[in-house]
Amino acid sequence: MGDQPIWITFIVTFAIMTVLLLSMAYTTWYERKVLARFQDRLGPTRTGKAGLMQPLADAVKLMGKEDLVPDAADRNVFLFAPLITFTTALLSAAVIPWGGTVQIFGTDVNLYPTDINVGALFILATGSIGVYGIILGGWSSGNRYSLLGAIRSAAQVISYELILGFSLVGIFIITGTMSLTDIMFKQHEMLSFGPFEISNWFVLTQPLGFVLFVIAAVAETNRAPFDLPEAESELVAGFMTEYSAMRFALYFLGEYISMIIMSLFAATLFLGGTSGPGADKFWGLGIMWLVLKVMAFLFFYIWLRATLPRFRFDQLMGLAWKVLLPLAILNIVVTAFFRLIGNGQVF
Amino acid sequence: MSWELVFFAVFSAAMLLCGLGVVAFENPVHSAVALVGSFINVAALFVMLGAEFLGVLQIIVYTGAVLVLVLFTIMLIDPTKLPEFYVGAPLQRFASVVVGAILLAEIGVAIITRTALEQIGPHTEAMVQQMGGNVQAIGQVMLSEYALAFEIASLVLTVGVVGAVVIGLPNRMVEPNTVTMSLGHTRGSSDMLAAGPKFESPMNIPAERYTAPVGERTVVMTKDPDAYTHPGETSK
Amino acid sequence: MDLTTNHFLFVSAALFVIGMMGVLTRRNILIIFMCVEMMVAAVGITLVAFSHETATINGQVFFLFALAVAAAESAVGLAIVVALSRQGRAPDVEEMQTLKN
Amino acid sequence: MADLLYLIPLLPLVAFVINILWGRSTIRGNAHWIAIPAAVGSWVLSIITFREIYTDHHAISQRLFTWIPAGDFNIVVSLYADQLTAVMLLVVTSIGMLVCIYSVGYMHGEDGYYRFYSYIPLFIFSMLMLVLADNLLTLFIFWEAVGLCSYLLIGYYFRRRSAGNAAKKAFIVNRVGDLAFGIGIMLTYWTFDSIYFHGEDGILEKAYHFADYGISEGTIMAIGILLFIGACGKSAQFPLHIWLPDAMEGPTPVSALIHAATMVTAGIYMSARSYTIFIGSENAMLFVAVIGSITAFMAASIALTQHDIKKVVAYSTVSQLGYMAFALGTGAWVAAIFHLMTHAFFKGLLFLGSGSVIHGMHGEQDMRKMGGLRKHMPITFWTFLIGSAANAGIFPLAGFWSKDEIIVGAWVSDSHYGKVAAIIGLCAAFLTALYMFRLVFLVFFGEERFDSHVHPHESGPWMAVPLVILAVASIFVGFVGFPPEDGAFHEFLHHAFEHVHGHEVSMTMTYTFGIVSTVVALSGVAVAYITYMRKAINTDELAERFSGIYNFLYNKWYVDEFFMAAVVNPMKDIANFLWKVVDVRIIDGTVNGVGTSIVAISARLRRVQTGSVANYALEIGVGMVVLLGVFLVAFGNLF
Repeated sequence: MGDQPIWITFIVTFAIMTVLLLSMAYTTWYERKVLARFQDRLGPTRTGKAGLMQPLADAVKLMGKEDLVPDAADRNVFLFAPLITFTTALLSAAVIPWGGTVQIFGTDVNLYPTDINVGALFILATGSIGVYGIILGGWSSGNRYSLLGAIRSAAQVISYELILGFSLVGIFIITGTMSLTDIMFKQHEMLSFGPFEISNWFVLTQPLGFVLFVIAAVAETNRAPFDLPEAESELVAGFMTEYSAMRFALYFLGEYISMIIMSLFAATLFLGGTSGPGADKFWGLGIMWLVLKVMAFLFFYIWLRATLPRFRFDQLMGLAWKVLLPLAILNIVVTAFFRLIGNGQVF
Repeated sequence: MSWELVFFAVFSAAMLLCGLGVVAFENPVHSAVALVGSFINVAALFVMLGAEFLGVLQIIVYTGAVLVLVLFTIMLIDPTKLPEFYVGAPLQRFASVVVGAILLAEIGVAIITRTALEQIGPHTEAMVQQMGGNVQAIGQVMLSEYALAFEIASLVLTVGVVGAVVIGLPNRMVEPNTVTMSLGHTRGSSDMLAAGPKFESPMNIPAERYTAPVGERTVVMTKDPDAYTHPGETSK
Repeated sequence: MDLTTNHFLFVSAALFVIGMMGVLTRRNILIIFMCVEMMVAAVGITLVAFSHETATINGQVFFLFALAVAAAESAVGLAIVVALSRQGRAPDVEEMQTLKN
Repeated sequence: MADLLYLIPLLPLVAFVINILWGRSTIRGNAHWIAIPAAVGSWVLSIITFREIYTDHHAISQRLFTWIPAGDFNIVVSLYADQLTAVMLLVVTSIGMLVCIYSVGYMHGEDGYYRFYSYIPLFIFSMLMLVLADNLLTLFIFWEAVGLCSYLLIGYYFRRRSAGNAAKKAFIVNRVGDLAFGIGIMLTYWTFDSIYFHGEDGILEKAYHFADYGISEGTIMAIGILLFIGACGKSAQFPLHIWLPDAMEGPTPVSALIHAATMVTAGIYMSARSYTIFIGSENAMLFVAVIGSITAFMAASIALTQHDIKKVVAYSTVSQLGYMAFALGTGAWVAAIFHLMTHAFFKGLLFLGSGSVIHGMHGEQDMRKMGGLRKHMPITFWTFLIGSAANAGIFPLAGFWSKDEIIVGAWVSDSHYGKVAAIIGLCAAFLTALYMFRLVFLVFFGEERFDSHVHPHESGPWMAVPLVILAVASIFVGFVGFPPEDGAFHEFLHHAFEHVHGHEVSMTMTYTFGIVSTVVALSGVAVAYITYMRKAINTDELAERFSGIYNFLYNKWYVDEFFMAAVVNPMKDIANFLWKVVDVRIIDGTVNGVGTSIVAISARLRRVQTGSVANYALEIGVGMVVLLGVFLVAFGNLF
């Protein structure tokens, strides 16, 4: 890790952006395919080989549609809101590491856009700004369903953001840092139990934190079974009701980017990021491991959507405040206690 | 002109413009959005000053929590009941502007004529880096030197939350524990019984006004419609 | 021209006065509330700027506590507004004159 | 033993704490089972201490803790036991123990039984701490503490108005003496730079060599007189004796323990403890001697005319205390302490005996309604008779030895006043024998004058056993002072008064005075016999003929009336003035005026409160602007 010329940073950032946007497009395809399998269907097959061109076709369709603005809408806010979701989702990628400093063509290259001291909090912060896209979009539509979706979203996001943050505190206590790069490389160390050696992934030392994080991450991204703000069956897609064409697509894409970012985030924090067999030898292998972990996570997201029914609103809030929050605090206390034992401050 | 100055100019201009927007927009939602923008720029200024933890915290706490709550509240309020833009008295408005202008001038003078502190504290940038960064430095100072203040702050938060819950409880609203029934009316009508209200009541009650407790509530039954309402008994 | 503490102080003063104007002239309690938060943020800039200038972390810690107090205050303030709206009253400062005489 | 010295006062303190905390709720009628073991334990420990001091001839001290550390002025609470203290320890714990036992019978079934048995241990604790104190300040603290116990116990029957008044009177009269005592302590510290008695820098050593320290004799005299005025309050010397007869409102065992044997001797003890101060000043000695002899004579004369059995014994106590005081004043230190000890036993006996009489008579205290009790309560009669004889100074009982020694000591002293004092002492001795046997004849002999429904009975073993023990002690305790001036007691106490150079007393003089005082005492008994048994002289007629003298005596020399007129009434007038003029007019007027004006001002200021939040905010803003402007101008930034 070290300083590098600014142009290398630009190149790395550009590369990551490209990968993200492409993968976002193909995540839609991935979801449709997997969901179809769950429902004993085939999913898209016509467009290209195995429907691989379907995302492009969708993009063309959405861009070609008319951009409708309702009369009752607050025009400026209505036009502006989808951008918030989309950009803040992309912004989170700035602190997620894809590896350490590597040698490419004889130059030192940092495989992360930036490594700030408060990386983990940065992702939480961008996530908390992202919710304005939903709230403002819902409010500005001038539609009751949308407004209800927005209000639900506001309550839901505030609650689950708390749990998301709390579930990470255990890791901060163990590592003593909030820098995602540092946290990831902590997990590259090997723990040895006699003849066995396993990677020090925090999912092993923080199982409760991991479970809490996953639940909160699903809620943060408004995915099933926590998709109350957009609940099609009760709110007619909630805050997105009045949106069409490219602005609708922005929401849609923002949601998928959020999913990917959350998956990356979870992989980095709990599953060792790029850690895996051979990752120390060749950085490409590390990226491959990371992508695999993200794929597994996305699969999990889709799996949840395919199997679980939606929560009722009071169940959602009750779960957050009465179950998850106490558990998160318990996790913090227990972790801090073990940390004190480790420091020899207790016994 | 350094890049820093450029960034500073951009951030602060955005911040002040958004701040003006908060004051000037008529719609509270627009004000809130402007405030979000202002706060994001404040956070950027914090980062420029080497306080990235506070910057992130500013966003998480203010924009992520407080302003979402504000928006939540705005959406709960009936938009037709929003008050007018300005406070009533023109004198108040005029005086406010004058006071603001004088205050700005005074602070400006104070800033220009101030002398910089010569002492340099222990937390130079190198020192902060050695401690592991801004977060660690704040943590160490806050939990050692300001441990008591930290505890008091948590107490203040607890009290605040409890207070908010108590104020927001629906039970605070007037919920009558007394139900009054007039036997002098036919059900679902405000007309009196045709043939003598007092004598042809469908129920036989021992007095003109009969009070009987039913669970936590009290039911008052009256024969005479004039005794139907009794001051001070509905909200007991 | 270099970036000095004074720049931050000026910007902070400007933001503070803008917030104060909002508090003094607007009628909607929610707006006043937001303006107060803005004033707190302005003070925060000053604190952090001085903290930066004197290389002490104390200013940042102060602002952290200010943040905590402001959060508690916002909880109570918003609860009051909610209670008002439950009673069907507008969040209007001119209407809250129980303290008069 | 030196390490366990603290146990002596601690045991009663523990008993007090237990009884006061749980006495009312749990212990109740069994409170004496807490107090008696504690008292007995203290007594045993006192005997061990006494033995150790007796064999080793040196003082024991134990440092407990530093009470007030203030720069180089440190008050260390430490216990100090020398020969003098050892004697006092024995007296206090013996009488205390016997009174505890006696009270089981006497106080049986009283309201607040537990209260009695908490205050008595508290008193014993305080008194022990008083005699064990090694500096004036600790002594003063416990001096006040015994005063408090006295107050509590006099007011034991607080539902009776007279008991409450007597308690207050005792407390207030003692304050007068305590004021002087306090000033004396301050003057002592100012003069000697120390409040500790012993050691190289102690006040005893410094006062003895006061000239070497550049201290004037006047200062020594002032200290001596001030300390003795303090002693006057506690030891009931003229004219501060007035509280002691009233103190008889308390239960009789309390009178025996506190107001006869122990607390009232605290003044004598304190004066003896600081004896070098008195040695240093002849005038102070003279003052003590004069006061003492006046007290001895006055109280004896008053006792002649009283009808209340306890009042007679009480005035007898005052009189005997007067003997002790003039013994101090004529330099007969050992004799004073000797008399203190013997007096403790026989006066304790007399009080307990009169208590037994009152108990047997169902609370009747008037001697005119008694008579012929000899048959009904033989044990009480015999023990009381022994006590009276001892008090009257009849050979060879305890009182004879000590009283005789005091009179001889006064006669041979350097002081010019000594011989006068000795003669007054002899007169008082005559009166003592007279009133003591008047008491005995009126109570135990003659026809039965009590009402028909009263059936006098002998007291139970709880009360009788202490009486017998005390009677035996009253007979034999005098022999520790035999032969006169040179007995074991003198040998022992000599170490405590090392700076005293006694006079050689020839055997002839000793025997002469022995015979003289015996004759005087016997003649007193004879007069009493003639008057009250034979009825050869009609007392009523006598009283009528010398009504002036009789009324003077009967009204206790009009001391109470004098105080009423000279002190209490002027005080009341001043207080009335302060109340009606200063408080009501000036202070209340000012306060009310402030209130009224504030109401008037705020009625106008109230209009500032518009109730509009915006206005308030604007006012805050204006205030901010003004403050900032002031600061800018003040710190020279602006101009």
